[in-house]
Amino acid sequence: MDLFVIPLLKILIVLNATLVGVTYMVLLERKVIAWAQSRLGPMRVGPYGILQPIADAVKLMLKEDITPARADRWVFTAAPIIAMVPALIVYAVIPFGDKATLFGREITLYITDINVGLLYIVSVASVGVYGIILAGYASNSKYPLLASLRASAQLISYEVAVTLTLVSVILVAGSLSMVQIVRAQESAGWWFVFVQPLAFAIFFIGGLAETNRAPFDMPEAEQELTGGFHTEYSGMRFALFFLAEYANMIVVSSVATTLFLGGWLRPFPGVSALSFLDIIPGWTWFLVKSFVFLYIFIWVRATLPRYRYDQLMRIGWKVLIPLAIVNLVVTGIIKVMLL
Amino acid sequence: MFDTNELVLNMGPQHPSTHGVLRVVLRLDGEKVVDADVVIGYLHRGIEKLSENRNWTQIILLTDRMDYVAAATNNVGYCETVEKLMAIEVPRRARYVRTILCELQRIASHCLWLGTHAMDIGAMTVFLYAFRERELILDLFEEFCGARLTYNSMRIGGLPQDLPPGWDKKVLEFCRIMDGKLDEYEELLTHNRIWLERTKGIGTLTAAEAVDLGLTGPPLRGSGVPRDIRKDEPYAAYDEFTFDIPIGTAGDTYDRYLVRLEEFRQSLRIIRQATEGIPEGPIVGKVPRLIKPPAGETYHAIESPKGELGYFIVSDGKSTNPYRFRVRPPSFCNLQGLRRMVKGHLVADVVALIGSLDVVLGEVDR
Amino acid sequence: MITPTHYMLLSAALFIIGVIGVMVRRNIIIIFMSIELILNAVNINLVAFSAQLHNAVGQVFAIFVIAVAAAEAAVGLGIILAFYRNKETVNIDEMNLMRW
Amino acid sequence: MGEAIAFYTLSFFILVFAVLVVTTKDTVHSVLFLVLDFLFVAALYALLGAPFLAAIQVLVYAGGIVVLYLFVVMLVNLKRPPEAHEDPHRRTRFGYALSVAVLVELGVVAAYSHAIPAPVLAGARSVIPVSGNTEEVGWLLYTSYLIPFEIASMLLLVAMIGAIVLAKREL
Repeated sequence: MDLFVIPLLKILIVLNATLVGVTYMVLLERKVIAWAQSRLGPMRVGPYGILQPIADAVKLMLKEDITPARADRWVFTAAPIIAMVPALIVYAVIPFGDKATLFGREITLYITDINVGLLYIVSVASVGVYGIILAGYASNSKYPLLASLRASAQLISYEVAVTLTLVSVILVAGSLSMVQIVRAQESAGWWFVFVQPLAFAIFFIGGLAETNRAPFDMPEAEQELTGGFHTEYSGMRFALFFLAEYANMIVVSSVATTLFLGGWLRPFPGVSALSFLDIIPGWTWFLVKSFVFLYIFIWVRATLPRYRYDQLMRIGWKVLIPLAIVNLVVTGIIKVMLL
Repeated sequence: MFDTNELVLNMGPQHPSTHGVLRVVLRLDGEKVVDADVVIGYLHRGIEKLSENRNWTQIILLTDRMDYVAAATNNVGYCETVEKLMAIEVPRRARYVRTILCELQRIASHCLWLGTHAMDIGAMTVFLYAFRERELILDLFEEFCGARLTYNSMRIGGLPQDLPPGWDKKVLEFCRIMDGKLDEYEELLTHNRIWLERTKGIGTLTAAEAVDLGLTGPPLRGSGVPRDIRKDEPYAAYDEFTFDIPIGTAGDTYDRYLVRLEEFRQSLRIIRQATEGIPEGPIVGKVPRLIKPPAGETYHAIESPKGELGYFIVSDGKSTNPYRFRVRPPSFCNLQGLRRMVKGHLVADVVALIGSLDVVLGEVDR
Repeated sequence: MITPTHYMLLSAALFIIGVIGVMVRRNIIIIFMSIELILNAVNINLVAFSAQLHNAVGQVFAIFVIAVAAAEAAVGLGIILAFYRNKETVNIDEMNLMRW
Repeated sequence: MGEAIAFYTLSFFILVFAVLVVTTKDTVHSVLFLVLDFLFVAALYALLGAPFLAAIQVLVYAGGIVVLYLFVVMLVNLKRPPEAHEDPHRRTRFGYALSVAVLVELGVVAAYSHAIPAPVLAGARSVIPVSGNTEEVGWLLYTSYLIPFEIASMLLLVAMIGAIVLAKREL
């Protein structure tokens, strides 16, 4: 029972919650951008358009699924799946909360806590690149090919910077396990964003680039590459790419919440004067923090123009990676000298 | 990129940022543009030839369809050319109204340019902001002539009808609103680091190059050449107002952007002066019942939002339609600069440069 | 009960598949990938013994093997590209000149 | 029992995908099978109690090296099939024969070692003052194997510079 049923139930709940969250993320994005642009956004389907994601899903499922005539049929079909799966299995190690008692049974609010949790996230995320590269290759079309070359170069470059910031967090926390990192913040008494502000900034910028979000969204720059790597996709396969992108956004914000914003901890866990906030369950804090992060993602998109490809690479290699290395070295020196 | 082969990329005619049906055949080395071939003609409707079979008043309607985002300017240019051919004196009130309409149209056209240009570079919010203000102008036009896009708002010798009552108040109110909105656009773009990186040093043209390529309007002024027909060869009532001609220094995309933004302000200045000083009087001059200009030819140019919009008309003096009708479209001439500008830049810059030239394909192909 | 012998046999089979790839295929990219298979076969052995002996040294060696594989892939693919640019082929039978 | 099922399943997939890597005509498909193969090898590492190495395998091999392969395959877009030309002096059968001989040899070695089980070296673990797979590997890397580690990093640096020199058209 405890070995199989509860983990299976957890997986089921997390997967479904993620997919629903992703579809509503799309609605949230449309709404927030609409408000930023003094519009209303979707209003027709349901009150204030809250049923819009369902209508979108139905529409995408019923659409004709086109495979271009000279596409590589197998790879073309596999690419969206390859993009979607890593985005979903990352949730296995994300701690949404500490423990909860449900029907007299104590349940941990994460699917599993493995020793190499952070490394697992990084490695699984690195497999997600394949979806984009293969989509561009298999479409047998020039715009997707250009976009997939851009995307893979971008993802691989920014992965370096992001991973280096993660290493400095690991140095501070002394563990690769996501749960242990949160516990380290609990015992330290403050969130790691105050310990590692530079790492947080680099992680945020790198996260924007890793998820192909504005201002680094040139792999899918509609104005330049007519939609990027998924130009030739339609119907449900396009929807999978779309969902994967938003699922990745949620992953990035969850990881940022866990590593830098104290996961399920309340603000300032070290200050006992704020302990009245403990009534609020941990998972609520987690969701609120992730939501704030996601909101910033959307806000940035509504505000900023797009970088150019070479400028993006310059920022990645000449600014973020050196900064991340300096941050790592300084963290190491402080850790060895002072602590 | 490693590949030595050049990639030939067909940008358009169906592409989200070629502003209609422009086709640019790019030869790419990686993402760098080695050469570009601009292919036009997808929107050719034969307006010039068609005009030779229409009478003089019917042509006004055709000129609407050239630069369809600045139809009033086209109307004014055409009517003034015919008036010049027939030597008709236009009443002062009509000339004032023409000036107001032209400048409103310039703001509307620049709004569209700003929105799409910013959209091409990825700033999607500016697009909707700019279109929101363009809507106010379209409302003003709708009140004046009943149409929102193709106005047919001019007649040879004057105006089709007088201004609706209270219209001038609304224009002044619009000027007040627009002042604040311009600051809003500037806040989003002018000092934005990403915007600066995307536009500075992109598609730089020196003054000599710009003149050689035959550019006019903001692309020419962005390169530092103070050429503006409103000042150099005043038409309508421009000689009665004070305004400045903004010019750029570097001649890059950013300078062209700054020039157009300053033109917004100068246009508002002209509109204010004109609306406040609008004289009473007739709106149509002495026009014969049948418009039939004497034999001869004439060329008359005005400053459209895109540049020098010139009409060359030949009349044989016998028929009620022109013998030859030719337009010098600013978009067409400015587009010639594209090939020179995109060389050595990246694909992403191509869309920025097309936006920066502000071409309307309806006018390029006619 | 799975003994190290099982892992050794698996590793030997993987190794041989890699060797056959190197010997039989003429596409140099496939040959490179076969070499990666061989390296993986070696790694499986190292890790299996590391587990058997309760000693992490085998894993350390596997990490070195991965590092060497990365270096090899980078340089090797660089050579392939340089070669392809000059001769428009990746067929190893056509690579019969020491210089060009 | 569970271990046996896992082992045989993983081995089956590892070998099948390895065969597909070597035999597939389309190079891109071959690269994809290679990724799958590496993922299953990573799973095998996890089964062997080496989760750190499993993660490294996915991160470096699947997420790094094979992407490089894919890049090259996409850049080298061939106008004619890469195996069109065959050297008449090539001895494919000899290659097969040699491979089978090596396989037999390795099988014999494995069977021999099965007959004489290796002694379990206990006590090697007690040198390491940390517990946990990642910590053990890290400890060994930065103490006993520090010099090889540094040499490996130099090797990577050299390879990086070499690759740049080779691939760049003009320096």
